[in-house]
Amino acid sequence: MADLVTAGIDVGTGAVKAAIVCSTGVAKTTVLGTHRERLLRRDPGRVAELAYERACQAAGLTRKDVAYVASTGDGDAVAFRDGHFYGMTTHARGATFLLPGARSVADLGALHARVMVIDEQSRVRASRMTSQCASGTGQFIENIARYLGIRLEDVGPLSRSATRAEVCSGICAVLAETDVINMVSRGIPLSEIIRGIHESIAQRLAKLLRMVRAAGPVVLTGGLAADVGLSAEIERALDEDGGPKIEVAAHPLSVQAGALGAALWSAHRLRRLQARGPDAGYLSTPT
Amino acid sequence: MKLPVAEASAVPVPGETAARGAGGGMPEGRAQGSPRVQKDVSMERQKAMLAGYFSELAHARETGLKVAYTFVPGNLTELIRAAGALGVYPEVNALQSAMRQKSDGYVREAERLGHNEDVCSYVKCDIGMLAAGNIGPTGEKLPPPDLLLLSYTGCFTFMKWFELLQKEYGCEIAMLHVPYQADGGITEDMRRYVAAQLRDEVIPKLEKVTGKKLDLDELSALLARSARAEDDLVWVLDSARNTPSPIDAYFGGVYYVGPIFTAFRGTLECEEYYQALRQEVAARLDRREGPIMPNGVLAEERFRLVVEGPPNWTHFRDFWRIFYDEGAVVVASTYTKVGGLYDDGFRHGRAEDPLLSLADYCLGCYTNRSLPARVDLLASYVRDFHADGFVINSLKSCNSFSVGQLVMMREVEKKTGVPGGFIETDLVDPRYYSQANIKNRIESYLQMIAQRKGRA
Amino acid sequence: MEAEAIVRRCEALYADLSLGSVREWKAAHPGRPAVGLLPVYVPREIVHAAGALPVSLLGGGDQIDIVKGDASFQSYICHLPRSMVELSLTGRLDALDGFVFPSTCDVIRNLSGIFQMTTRGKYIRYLDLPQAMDEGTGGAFYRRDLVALAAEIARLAGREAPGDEALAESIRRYDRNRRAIAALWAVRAGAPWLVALDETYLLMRAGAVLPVEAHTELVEAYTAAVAGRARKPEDRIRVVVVGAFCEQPPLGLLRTLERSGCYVVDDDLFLGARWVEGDVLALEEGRGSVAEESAAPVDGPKGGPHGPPGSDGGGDPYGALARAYIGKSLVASTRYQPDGRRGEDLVRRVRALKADGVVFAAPSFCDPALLDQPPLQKSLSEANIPFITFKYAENTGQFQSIREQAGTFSDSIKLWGEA
Amino acid sequence: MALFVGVDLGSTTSKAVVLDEGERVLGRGLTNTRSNYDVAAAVARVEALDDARFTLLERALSVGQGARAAELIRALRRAWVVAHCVERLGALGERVVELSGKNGSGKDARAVEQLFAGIEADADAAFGPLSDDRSRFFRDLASARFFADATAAAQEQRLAYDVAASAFDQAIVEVENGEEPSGVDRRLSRALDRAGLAAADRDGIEQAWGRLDGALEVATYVGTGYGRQRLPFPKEQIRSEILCHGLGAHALYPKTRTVLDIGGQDTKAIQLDENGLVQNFQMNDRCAAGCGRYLGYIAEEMNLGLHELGPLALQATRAVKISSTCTVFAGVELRELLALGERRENILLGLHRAILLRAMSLLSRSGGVFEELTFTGGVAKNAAVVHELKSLVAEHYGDRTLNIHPDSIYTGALGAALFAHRGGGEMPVPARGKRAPAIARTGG
Ligand SMILES: Nc1ncnc2c1ncn2[C@@H]1O[C@H](COP(=O)(O)OP(=O)(O)O)[C@@H](O)[C@H]1O
Ligand SMILES: Nc1ncnc2c1ncn2[C@@H]1O[C@H](COP(=O)(O)OP(=O)(O)O)[C@@H](O)[C@H]1O
Ligand code: SF4
Ligand code: SF4
Ligand code: SF4
Repeated sequence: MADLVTAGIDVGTGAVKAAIVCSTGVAKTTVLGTHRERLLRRDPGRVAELAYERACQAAGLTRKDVAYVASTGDGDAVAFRDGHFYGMTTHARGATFLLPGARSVADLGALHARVMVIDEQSRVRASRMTSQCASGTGQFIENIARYLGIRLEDVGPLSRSATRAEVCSGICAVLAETDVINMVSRGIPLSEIIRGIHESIAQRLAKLLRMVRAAGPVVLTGGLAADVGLSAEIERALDEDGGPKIEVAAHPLSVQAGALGAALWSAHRLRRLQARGPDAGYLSTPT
Repeated sequence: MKLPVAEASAVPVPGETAARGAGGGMPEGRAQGSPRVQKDVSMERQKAMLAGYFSELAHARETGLKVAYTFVPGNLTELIRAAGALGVYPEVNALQSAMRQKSDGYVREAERLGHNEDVCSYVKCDIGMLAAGNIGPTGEKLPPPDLLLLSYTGCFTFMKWFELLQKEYGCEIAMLHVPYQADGGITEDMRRYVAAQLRDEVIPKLEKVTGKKLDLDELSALLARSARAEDDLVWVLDSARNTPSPIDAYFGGVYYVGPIFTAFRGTLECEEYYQALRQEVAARLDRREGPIMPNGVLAEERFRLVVEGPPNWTHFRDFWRIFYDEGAVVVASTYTKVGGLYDDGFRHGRAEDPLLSLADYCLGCYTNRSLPARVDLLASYVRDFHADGFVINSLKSCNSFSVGQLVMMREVEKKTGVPGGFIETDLVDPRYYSQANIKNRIESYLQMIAQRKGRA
Repeated sequence: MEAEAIVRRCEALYADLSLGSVREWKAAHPGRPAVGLLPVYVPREIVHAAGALPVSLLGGGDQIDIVKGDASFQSYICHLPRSMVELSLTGRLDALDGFVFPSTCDVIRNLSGIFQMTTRGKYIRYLDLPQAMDEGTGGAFYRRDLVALAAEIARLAGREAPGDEALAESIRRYDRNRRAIAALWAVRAGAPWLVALDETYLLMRAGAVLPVEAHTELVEAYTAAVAGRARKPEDRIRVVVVGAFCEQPPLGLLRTLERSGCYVVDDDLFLGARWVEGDVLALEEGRGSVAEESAAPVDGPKGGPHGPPGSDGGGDPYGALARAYIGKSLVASTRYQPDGRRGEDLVRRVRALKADGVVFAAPSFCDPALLDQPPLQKSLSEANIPFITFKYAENTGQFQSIREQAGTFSDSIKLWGEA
Repeated sequence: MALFVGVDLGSTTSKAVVLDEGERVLGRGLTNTRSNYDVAAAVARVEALDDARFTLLERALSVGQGARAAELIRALRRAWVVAHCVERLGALGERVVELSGKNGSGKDARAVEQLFAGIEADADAAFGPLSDDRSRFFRDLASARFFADATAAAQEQRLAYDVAASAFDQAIVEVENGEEPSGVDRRLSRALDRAGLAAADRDGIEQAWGRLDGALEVATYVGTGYGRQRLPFPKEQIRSEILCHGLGAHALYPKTRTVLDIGGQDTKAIQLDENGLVQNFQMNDRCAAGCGRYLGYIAEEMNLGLHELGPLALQATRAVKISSTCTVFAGVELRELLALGERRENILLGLHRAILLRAMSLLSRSGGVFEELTFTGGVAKNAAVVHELKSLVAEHYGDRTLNIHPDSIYTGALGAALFAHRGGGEMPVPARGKRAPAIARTGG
């Protein structure tokens, strides 16, 4: 089979991720380059351009070298895409690529959390998403971090350094901000506050994972996968809830899982298209 | 439905049980450092009664007694007893779990099993408790039901709750459909429908599981005993018409209705409990003493309030404290009428036939009343008990109580000219209780009432 | 008529929150009342026979600003009662002379009290549908209540209570309507690409306000018209939608579902219109009436499903409606259903329709729908049938997460299904 | 002279009002509430007292100088503000440079240093205009300017945007929470330096100032607001926001019968009697959807200043229907609608309308809208909200007078100050300068 170079662009609510892969069939797929560009209140369309450009640079390629570009997430922002895949489909694919034994995926983004149970072919067997209320998501952690003046990268280590957690009521993301202010005013150390927030988010996620009857190992994907404080709390919440043991794992490229998945599906799709002619009608079409 | 209370095991002493459950509630929600909780003498007595009962239940298997699970509102305890079985009240178990800070874990467990965060937390607490081994409030295991007596009275969730339990236990289930008093009264047709179901559905199933024929005379005797306890309870609740009131008819009231709304209806113990309670309250009244609150006898009655809606159980004492600190006494509450409402003169055994008496009782309980009827009742409490205000504690869990409470508030305001206060909590899910928030509202409300009183 | 034209007509009826068509009907039928029926099920035959126009009310959808409604309900109560109160207090329900509130759930129950207090001078009726699923007790109680209901509505219309013949005639008309709908459902199950979910839904919704005869015609015309559509099947999965029987999802949500790769071959949207399976009167062949006296306190003859054959042979239409309720209702979340039969029923339905999976779509805070989910999902899992779950409100405006979920669901079934 | 001070410690902004014995407003102070309530309350109080000093100073000077006094004082006030900002900017710059060096490279640190030098040189433009529709918070002014400059620098590849941005976010919190106003006299001399007044004017001011200071004596403080429990006042000196907003609104408009207050995290509907006593009130429930913070998120999402939202929304041709007012999801809804091709202005108007719909529900819960309605709280500054409120009130309640005071954000603090005066003068003055711990840190 000929080598195929494909790209995936994952447009989230917090950042755009772009990944470029080269595949010769699933087994020999290599990642050529990735890039994550935070939106930071910029136009997603322009950030997508930028992220793609940077990923190409990282891969040492130009846009001409890429045979197929697929979007995922908020795909409408990607004007230059060739196709689109749904978010959970791509995260599942990305997760199995990063950790071939993955049986469940928890995608933790800026405004949503979703969990999936997958099979060895990365097919999604069951899934759940958090609902309309944004209590306890990445954006929430980001706001709190900004409010407290902590760098996002320091959030995880800070949480790990705490010896106890300050319980946070965790109903409304906005009111919780006030809770946090109250805590600071009471002189509670930041590390314990952050740990408390992690604990409450982790418990929600553990609940979601149990609801879909997740099995291990669970791969964390999305931006929050980089938060070691959260992943440790998730593992602990799962240990303590009395359910069957589940391992939790993250990969340095976890944040790119959606983009990788989209790139991988692109190769699959392209081969199908090449094999079947233009009328495949096979994968979901862009919406 | 939710119900009363004397904690069967240790009464949670703030500080002692303040050990945090896994992540529940706001930290400032726990009252701090009060050394000893003050209690009525009757409360100790009730505690002993409950402990004895749960032990009886734990040994039901050995003693061969059959067990019927059923609900508190309009409960058929005398019938269960007359059939020779023991009653278990999942709502009471749930609230007991909450008072012992266990409900948080149970609710979470049920949610993990797929139950939605939107639905009644009593159900989830019960399901969670079941999953955790069905350990009752005294630490002894509860027996599984031989019969689920689904007295469908005033709450839709009851039906789903027992359907779920039946799937779990695969035991007998008897449905008793109690029609709603939509037009503010009980018709002959409703009574007969309920009595017919008792005769054709409930009694045969009870007899089937116990293997014994029901003795109607025994039932009548039990009902007569209930009626005497009912008289004393009514006297106690009415004592709050005095100023100062010798009782708190909400926070204290939930204890007072404990025996009669649950397993003890119709027993001698129950009758004696209410005699003793009446004497205790009469003595306080003679001394012109206020109610005993967790922090001691209330020194000055600054506000007289009526409360609608059940309390929050996970932070019961903290919740009470907010009122206590402001000198607010609850002089009447609707929650102490969920098990049965005696205001219109209903007493057991007055009907021409024991089954009709049971039917009247089921049909009459508070949540089976229409909204306009509930408004009238609240307005009459505000007037008759000389209240300065009324507070609605709206529960996220409970559609039966909560839907329409905002409209009720406006209607009661219109009828009485007294403004209402509105707070929101939950029964046994600590995540929906915020001490700071509730305190803010109650304080603001009472400051407003004080301003109005000051001018008058 | 062309299918598209029919759908446009239905959509106009759907969008008219002020019930213009009901006003027109009343103008054309002086002196005759219109009665609003809340979800889920009220026997419209009774209203029809009593001379009134039955109008099913299903909330306000996503096109109404809620002010007074939100003033009346806390945030943890479903959306339907808010829009009902809003519609009522803003005069949009003025064309109605009365309201019937069935015993669907505690929300609808308490809403009846709110209407008692806020809509003075109108007929407000609570209909306590029996939960004792036995003809002798529940059936008899219900039959007596139906007789009373018919008499009360007839009084609104200034008429005598409808006799058996009048009611039987009304039932026959609704039986015809049920048959027309069943035929449409057969098309959905057999060739779902010929119809679209939003279309069938709008068609059903037209039945909420139109006289039954007109609605039956419309359904028949649409069913005939779509048969001629030149459409190819697309590669989509077949799903059954469960949980949307009361508060209705917005059209955008229905469209999103299909656009993200699903054919909805069965649903429980506006379930009340399809509540009885089959004909009500056909049931009557050789059946007795529900015994009148059977609920007397201690003795008296017992009726029941195995009661003696009656001599009136279908001459007791009130009893027929009661029996249909007890014995021929769809399995619904608002009815008592012990012994795990809910799960069995759903699995059977999915299999019969050759559906690939189930979409649980319940209104937020809807106790009847949400409390049923765990056992239903357990039954599906045991039968190896996949499902997804989400919540909505009638005014939900964000469909992205639904699109993601439904899209992934369809991907996961079709991508690997053929591999 | 005895002063009466009301402090309103809100969730978003902290306000203070100073009254004299005749209940005339002498001064007002406003600052953003930060993660340290105690500092926020102290800053608001100090600002209000400074403001009172200016009022008195102007009175003193106008005796001799007439109208010119007003001009002088205006210049001085402006210089005062800018000087204060520059002082804070210095501390901020130092810290951002340090952090940028630590997390990024030496190049980043140097670039940041240059940025700050540029802002300082331009301080009069960056911090000077005391226009009412613009945020006057140092945080907002500094960050608006900094982010604009940093974006430009990043474009030219002179700076890693990420590094600078997060260094700024961290530093601003530290600087704000650690803030300790320098002594009054120092502040005066700095302002005088900056104002560049003629020597004679300067002398006159200094003399008048000297006479002033002894005359100022705070008799009583009363606190209110979301964070009132944190104020170092005894219980008798704490009043609920409801009572304070009621009394404040009554003082501004004695015929007020209904008050609507939309703050950062809560919305309140209050009914008053003819004496300003509260008859009934309702607050939003547990969810913060549709409060002022919601507009904050929207403004952030659109990269606009809060004050720009209203005017933009008013350019709409119609209001897009908005279903969810979840504060946190506001941005997503906005983006989804933009993607569907809706005009930005129309969406904005829809968002504003959604807020008002919630407020209308609360008004309805509390009993309705009676003659006259006074709209208070920070959100009353938003023209689109006011516009929608007018039309919704007209639609639901008919013709009603709607009062909006330019100082509506101070209504709660005004009410508190009135309570301070009316509650009698003998209450103890809170211990000054009780400093809260700086943000405690473990680890990083
Ligand atoms: N190093 C990190 N430590 C902690 N959280 C992080 C880190 N990096 C990113 N995040 C979190 O990840 C979120 C963004 O995740 P992402 O998956 O990119 O979101 P989306 O796909 O929704 O845009 C941010 O809100 C942020 O909270
Ligand atoms: N200049 C302005 N233009 C428009 N809105 C403003 C302006 N200033 C403040 N606001 C709004 O006012 C809100 C704060 O109101 P405020 O009454 O101070 O709240 P709180 O008392 O809760 O702190 C902010 O969230 C913001 O939405
Ligand atoms: S509770 Fe908070 S996070 Fe949740 S919907 Fe409301 S505003 Fe949004
Ligand atoms: S909904 Fe209310 S009445 Fe029903 S079980 Fe729950 S708490 Fe009890
Ligand atoms: S949506 Fe559900 S809870 Fe709401 S009224 Fe309908 S059945 Fe009841």
